[in-house]
Amino acid sequence: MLSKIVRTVTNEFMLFIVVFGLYIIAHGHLTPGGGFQGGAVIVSGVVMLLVAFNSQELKKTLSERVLSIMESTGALIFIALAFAGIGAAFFYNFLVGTPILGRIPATGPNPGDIWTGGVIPLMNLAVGLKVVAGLSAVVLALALFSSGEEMEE
Amino acid sequence: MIESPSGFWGPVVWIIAAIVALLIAYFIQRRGEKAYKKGVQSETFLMGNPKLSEGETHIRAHNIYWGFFEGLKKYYVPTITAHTGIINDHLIWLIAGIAIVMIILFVAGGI
Amino acid sequence: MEHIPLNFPFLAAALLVGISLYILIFKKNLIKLIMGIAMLAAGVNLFLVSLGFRAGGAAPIYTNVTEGPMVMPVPQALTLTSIVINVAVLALMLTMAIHIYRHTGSLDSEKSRKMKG
Amino acid sequence: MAALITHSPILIIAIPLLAAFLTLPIGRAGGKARNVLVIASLAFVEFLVIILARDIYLNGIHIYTLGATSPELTLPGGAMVPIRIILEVDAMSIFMGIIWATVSLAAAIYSLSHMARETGQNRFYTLLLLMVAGCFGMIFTGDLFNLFVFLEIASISGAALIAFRTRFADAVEGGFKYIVISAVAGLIFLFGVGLLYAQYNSLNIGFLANAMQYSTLDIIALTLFLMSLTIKTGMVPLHMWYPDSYTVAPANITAMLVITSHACMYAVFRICFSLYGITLDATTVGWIIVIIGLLTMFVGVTMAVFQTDVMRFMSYHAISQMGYMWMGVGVGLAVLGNPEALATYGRDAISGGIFHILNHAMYKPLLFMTAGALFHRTGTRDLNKMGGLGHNMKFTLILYIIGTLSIAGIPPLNGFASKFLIYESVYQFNPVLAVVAMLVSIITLASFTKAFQSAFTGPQLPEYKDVKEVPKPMLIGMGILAAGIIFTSIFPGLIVERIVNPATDALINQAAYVNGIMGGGMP
Repeated sequence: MLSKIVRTVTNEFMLFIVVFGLYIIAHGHLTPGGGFQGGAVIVSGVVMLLVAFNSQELKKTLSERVLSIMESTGALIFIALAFAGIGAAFFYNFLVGTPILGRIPATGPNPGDIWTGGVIPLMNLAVGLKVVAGLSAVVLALALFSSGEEMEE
Repeated sequence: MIESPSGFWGPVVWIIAAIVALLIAYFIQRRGEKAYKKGVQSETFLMGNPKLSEGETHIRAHNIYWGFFEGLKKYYVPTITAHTGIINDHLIWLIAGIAIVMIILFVAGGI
Repeated sequence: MEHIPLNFPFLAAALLVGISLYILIFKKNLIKLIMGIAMLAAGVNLFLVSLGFRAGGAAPIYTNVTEGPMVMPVPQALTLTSIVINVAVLALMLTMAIHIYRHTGSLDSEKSRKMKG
Repeated sequence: MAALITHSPILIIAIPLLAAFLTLPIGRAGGKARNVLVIASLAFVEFLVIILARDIYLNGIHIYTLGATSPELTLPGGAMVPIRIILEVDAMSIFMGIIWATVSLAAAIYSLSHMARETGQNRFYTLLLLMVAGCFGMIFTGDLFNLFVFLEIASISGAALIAFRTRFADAVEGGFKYIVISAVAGLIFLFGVGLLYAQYNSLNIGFLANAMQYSTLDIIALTLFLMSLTIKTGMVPLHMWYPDSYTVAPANITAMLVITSHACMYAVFRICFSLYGITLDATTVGWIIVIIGLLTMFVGVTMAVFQTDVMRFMSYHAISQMGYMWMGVGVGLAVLGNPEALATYGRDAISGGIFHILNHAMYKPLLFMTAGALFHRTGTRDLNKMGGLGHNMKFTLILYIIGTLSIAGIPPLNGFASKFLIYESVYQFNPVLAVVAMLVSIITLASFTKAFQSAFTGPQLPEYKDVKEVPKPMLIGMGILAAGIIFTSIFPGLIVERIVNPATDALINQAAYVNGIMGGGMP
């Protein structure tokens, strides 16, 4: 447990990291980034929290149950999106051309239109959710290992 | 029935032949000494040594093929010592294997 | 050096793989072995990324596409997947190294082994 | 039904993946529901594999492009390079698919009671289903990088399953060795994929086979592929990690890991026959594989005779049996050059090797499961401590005898059928190989009688007085494999004609494989 100042600053700062991570995930199909990179940014925030608070404190909020639920929902959304395109083929991008996220991107230099890409942004969000849950579970488990306990089943 | 370059393998034919052979053996056994009773034979004669308990009479696994290993000692000692459990040795074998196969392929390719 | 020779990244990749092979062979400590594998992964990934290099090509981001050639995006996707896989493999190896240390009290690949022959 | 068949290649991979991530939420509801989910999903996958097999035997190679407007579209818009990940399932892939589906179903049923006392069972079944999906992906994919990704998925979940019982020190060490070897092998494989991508700018096996000129870079790539995949199958000089990992895993996981090493062997065959085909220097590569097979057979079985730990003993046997497959298919590859030798004995050698994969995939998991049953009841793997277990473990005794007779190649059972094919055809290629193969069979029989004598026969030891038979699911799991062995032993002709020969032809016929990709383009 670091000093009170550090703890309050990390609490405030965590918000910006999560927003920046979500930005990277959401714009995955426009600018460099995507599910894994955005998730990794958010997990760097979780590591910062882990440094500020010791692993027992963090275990109360990011308990093993919360993490496994997040991970399962992320994976199930991803596979459901993949299955939804089964009409044509497995990973078929069925949202292209439809009003949801379906606009055709303009070619040539343009600021980029987020409402394009069909299924890809949704898949990025699902992968981001799963990566945040997975990597923070890894980081938390390693921290708990070194301090002797196990993550309870 | 599998065909092969110089023969065939028919399991059904083989099983029938085996049954016929067993029947013949059974008939020969039937003509044996009738007077023999199953339970008459007494305990095995151990030259007066004390009767061993259940555990000792059972030959354990490590000394069943003792002679085989003794005979092939010159082959077994180096192979078993080569099987160190160290991961680094396993990776040395891998890298040596890649080098050897690459040399063979280049030399063969070159000729 | 105003113009870096084309196969400079391949040299760097070969160097990385060479050093990691040295580590894999000679370093007995398990954690150093894991670092060796991470370095091998970095070498292979650098090799993969530098495959898509086109001289004077722009980054393959379609929104601010400039006239002129573009760098190949496929090797970058391959490298990304390979990095993700290596994160999972490293995490698994580290947890197992901790378990081995906890069971045998030593991280030396010679002293901590239980099975041989 | 027709839609189910067209989409079956990806469904076979996606359904275990879906079930893997469903086990966690459903597992919270209750163990029973999770077990039903696992077995139901694997049974459905088995059904899908059977209908896909029927469809392939009727009308040839089955293509599936992920994400295209229609599954068969491999060259969209008349492009010359196949785009997207393409699953290509030909007779050889579905042959491995049938094996993998049956063995994973049997192993899952076996693990219901074998792992009943373990904690964290939800995660066990998640990892098991991930390994099933990974190995199916390795078997069905037609894309080299996709093969690397599925290889890694199967390796990571396999290593985690090996080290599942973290309370045993050697289990964690076995898992660590498995993951280190798999990581290094995967990265070396990736280096080879990079080499090929650098020259031909594509990852699809069909396209690469079409454009292959066997340049020096391709030779280097071939060695990297060959060595990185054969270390995963336990080739002799590189096999020393194999017994350490396969001894300590739970018995059903070892049974499945043997089949993942078969899948790695399948990948070597796919690379040698379909990717390189006639362009590679067939005699040299063939002879390398034959010598690998010879070494693997001999060293594997001589080390096996020496062991006293029952699981380690059987892992060494798995290595030595792989030698038969290497030798069979290696001879076929060596004569790939001259068609007349190929016709007389080359094709029989390959079908002998592939038939041996099928037989080995049935009796080796059965033997590992019987060893697991012994461990389940006596709590030890050391043969020196066992004795007289035949008295009260009757079914395990019968199943063990079936497995032993089959692995040693005793006439009526299926081991003999495939070894017979290998002996006959390999003898024509070079008599020494057949002589060594028979010698190894004799030593195999000798070593299994040793294990049989020390574990099952002999007086009933006092400490195993109250040992009961293994619970029902374990017997069902073993029973499925024993039934498969008996069926293959009585009708080998049917199996060879219907399943093995199409697989051999699919392997030899590289043009059909390439045409499946390049010919499949629609505007």
